[in-house]
Amino acid sequence: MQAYTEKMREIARRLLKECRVETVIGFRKGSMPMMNEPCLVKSIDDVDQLVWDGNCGINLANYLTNRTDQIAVFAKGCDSRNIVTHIIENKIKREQLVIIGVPCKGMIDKRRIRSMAPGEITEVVEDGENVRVKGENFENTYPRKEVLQANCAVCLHRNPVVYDELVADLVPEQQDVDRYEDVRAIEAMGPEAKWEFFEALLAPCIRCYACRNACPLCYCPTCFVDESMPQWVGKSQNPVDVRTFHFLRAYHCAGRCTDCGACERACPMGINMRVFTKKLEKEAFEQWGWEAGLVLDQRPPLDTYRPDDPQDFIK
Amino acid sequence: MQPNPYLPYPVRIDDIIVETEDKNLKTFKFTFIDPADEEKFAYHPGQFAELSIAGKGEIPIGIASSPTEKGFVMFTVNKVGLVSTALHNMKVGDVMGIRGPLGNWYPWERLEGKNVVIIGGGFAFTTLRSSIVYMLANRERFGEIHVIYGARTPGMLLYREELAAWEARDDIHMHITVDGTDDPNWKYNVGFVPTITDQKAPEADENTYAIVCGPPIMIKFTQPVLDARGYGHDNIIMSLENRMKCGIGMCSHCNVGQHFVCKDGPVFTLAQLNRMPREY
Amino acid sequence: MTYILIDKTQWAQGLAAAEKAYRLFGPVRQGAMVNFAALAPGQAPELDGLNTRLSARSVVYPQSEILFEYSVDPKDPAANILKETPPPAKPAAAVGIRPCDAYSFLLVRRNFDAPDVKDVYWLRNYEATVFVGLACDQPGSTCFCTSAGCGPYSEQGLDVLLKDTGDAYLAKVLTDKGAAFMAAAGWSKDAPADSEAQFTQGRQAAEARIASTVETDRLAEIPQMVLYEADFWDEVAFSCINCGTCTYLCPTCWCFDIQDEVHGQHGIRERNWDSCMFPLFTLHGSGHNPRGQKVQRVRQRFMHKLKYYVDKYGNGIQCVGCGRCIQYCPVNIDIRQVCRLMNRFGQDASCKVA
Amino acid sequence: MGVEPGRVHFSWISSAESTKFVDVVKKVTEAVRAVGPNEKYVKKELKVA
Repeated sequence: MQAYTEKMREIARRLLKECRVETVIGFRKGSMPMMNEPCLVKSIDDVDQLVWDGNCGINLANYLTNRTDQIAVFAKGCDSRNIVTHIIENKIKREQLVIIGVPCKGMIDKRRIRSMAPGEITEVVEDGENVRVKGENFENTYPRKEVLQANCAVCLHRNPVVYDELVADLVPEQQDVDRYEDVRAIEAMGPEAKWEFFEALLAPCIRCYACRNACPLCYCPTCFVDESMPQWVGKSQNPVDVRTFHFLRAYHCAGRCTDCGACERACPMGINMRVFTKKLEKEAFEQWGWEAGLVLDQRPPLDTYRPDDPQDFIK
Repeated sequence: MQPNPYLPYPVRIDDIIVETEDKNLKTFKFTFIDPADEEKFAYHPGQFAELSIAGKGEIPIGIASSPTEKGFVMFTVNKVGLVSTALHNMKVGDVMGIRGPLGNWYPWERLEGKNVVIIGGGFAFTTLRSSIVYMLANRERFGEIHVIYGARTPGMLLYREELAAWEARDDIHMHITVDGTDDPNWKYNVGFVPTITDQKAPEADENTYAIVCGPPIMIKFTQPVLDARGYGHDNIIMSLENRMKCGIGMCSHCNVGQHFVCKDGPVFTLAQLNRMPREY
Repeated sequence: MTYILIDKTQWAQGLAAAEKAYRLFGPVRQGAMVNFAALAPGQAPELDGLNTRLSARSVVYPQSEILFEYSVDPKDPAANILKETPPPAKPAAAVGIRPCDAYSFLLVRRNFDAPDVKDVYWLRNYEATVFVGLACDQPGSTCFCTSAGCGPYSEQGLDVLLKDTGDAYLAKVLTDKGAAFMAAAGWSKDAPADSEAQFTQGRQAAEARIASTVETDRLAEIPQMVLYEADFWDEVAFSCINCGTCTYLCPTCWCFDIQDEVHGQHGIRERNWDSCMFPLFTLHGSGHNPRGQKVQRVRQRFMHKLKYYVDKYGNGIQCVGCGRCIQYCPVNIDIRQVCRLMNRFGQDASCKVA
Repeated sequence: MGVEPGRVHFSWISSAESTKFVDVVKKVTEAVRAVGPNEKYVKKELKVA
């Protein structure tokens, strides 16, 4: 990872020096283990803040929305797909961007590592294919691939799909991945079981909207949950309102979601709300053969009409 | 047992007056269902109240009536959101609630014996009406009174009959203005409030206070005029608006720095505002 | 000061007895988390481990709380007239609350229990709650309570302070309210003579473990507008996604919204926690928004906690040092660093966030 | 979502197809009636606990 970091600083320094960009959006070291903070670098003096490791799971496309400056942005596979989506949806212009591709080996699941640790974690070191987790009275080593974020474990696009520079050679894409095992398990449930499953899944939600706000797709100036005339959703902790928020938000991401995992990663309550967006992602793939954010010249299936669109559901 | 500060007094709508030609401003007169509540609702010009409609919510609205007017309280409401729209759809005789009076008021003790210049624009004239009625009812306690009041068109002026009545008096100097009009019978001023202020406001001295209440754009351009005319910032009194919920300094929606507009305001002197963030 | 020894063998039995007179709250395991929540009948609070994810705030101030009920049935003579909801029938006991969370209620009380106006709902819940704290022998790496006005053995806001001694809890009974709870639980065994010394030693050991601090000494003296206009806010705010995690996990945040809901002919007026991080929080009916930009909202949160509150009450910061906002912020905005930036502003111009 | 099949129907009816419209409405009404009232999506906690 140190090689990535050094290459990033080198590229950022060069782009700033040559005035090709005004700002560089990347990550700097966080104040806690397994946390890095998205940061904006405008000066060559600050380039050495930039870091890269397995804790850069926040989707940086989220920080591009409606910016007007010339920007260099670091992009993992999923970030790059959301950048493509942003460009298609006119949230940023391709000409404004220098996309610095970051071939990705998956992000570390901080929640999972925390849950396995016998005490508070004081240090986490990525050491090639292993992750060493240290605490006051313990030290554990896990194979990296076993502590990846759930979305990274089933990722098919680790390499950026669009880039102007690369910080490293492309990595091999994962083969023989079963992306939808969890979705199929839910699909197999009857209506009652589904209802109970979602009720339990969403019970911890505190409606902080971290999932929505971490999501690059959720850039609406006024989200439907915040509308007052008409008010679509109640504001309380009532499970019906909580459920309505999560389901509708997921639908708004249909055909656009890249399964970057930012929502789950951001959730302070550990809710796996990706099951909703993944179901819709699966539908988009099965109905239209569509994967969001791969190409710049095609609009997502739900905002285009084709005579051969599937319509078996219409009786 | 503490009184519940969130509990509105039940009131009945006694009268509804459509004020403006666009019909977006209506004045509501309320009477208290329990007459004893009227005494509890003792207020000063400049204060506001939360109008409460069961099933819709509450909105903070300046009190347009004057404490010298007995038997009713009056509010003029612009139709903007959920609650104000519901209110506009209500009828005479309907029951709703009023919670208040809330906030501070124009500094009437300090204004005693002083000249007062009221500067208002648009539908923010409500607590200014309250103030004018109050001052006229206690006319001997104040010096010269000037009123500069502007709206977009003659049809957008509030309280037109009262304005005409005040025009006819010789103990109050009225300077009514509109942004523009094609009405050949319009006999008052034409021009924006800041311009008219520059022309008509009396010379500043330490015994002259300006009370300014209007849309942000009016305030923005009126303030330099008052500055140029020498009004001290302690002598410029303003009334703020912010999004509010509780009205009693609990929910923290309306804070400007460490102050709550609902409880420490809405009335502040410009001198105070100069030391506060411009978050209103 | 009374000390009482509670053998752990007597713990469940005592709680069962207390349950008859109190609604019990405590740390409850919910999936991978432990949250402060209502205990089910017979459920034991989880007293091992670090502090709870959700604080004890909701014991006194639930996230959604119904203030009034009413009928909107035109045939009902009392239609559209609001009726105050009755208070809970039984008092509450917050069992195993951490000293920092207990202290938070004292900070919040300054808002809800103002000299001239009282929030009857908050106060009636607060006054009906007995706070049975558990001293914190294993503070975490992001705990900075000792520089935020309390500490791992702080007694502020508590009625009883428990100390885990292995086989037993040693209880320091601080108030009559606490004594009544102990009596209801049937715990009355005399504590060893060195109880006070045990608390003192425990406190010293726990305080020594706290490695994290906030600097607050200059906050009061720097003028409000100087901090408001400081040059670091853009940098602090850049990564913020404006979610409500920090405000909802914070034990000292108190902002709320009021909403009406009607189903059929029955309506309620309720209040829900709100967050100054949300743009809607300050949006005017006209569309104007005094804090329409992210940086303004981030500044508001920190200025409120670390400056406005300090100036308004002259009693320290609106933060107890529990570290939840640091632990769970999705983008790692760290209040300790922001506090340092504020505290050193004008003094150390080169101070950077990272 | 946990909503029973039979509660949601999609149909395409031209403004000229009045008989189809009547037909579909009848069928949908029957189908929904057979599933029974949708209690799940009704808020249950509007009352004070």
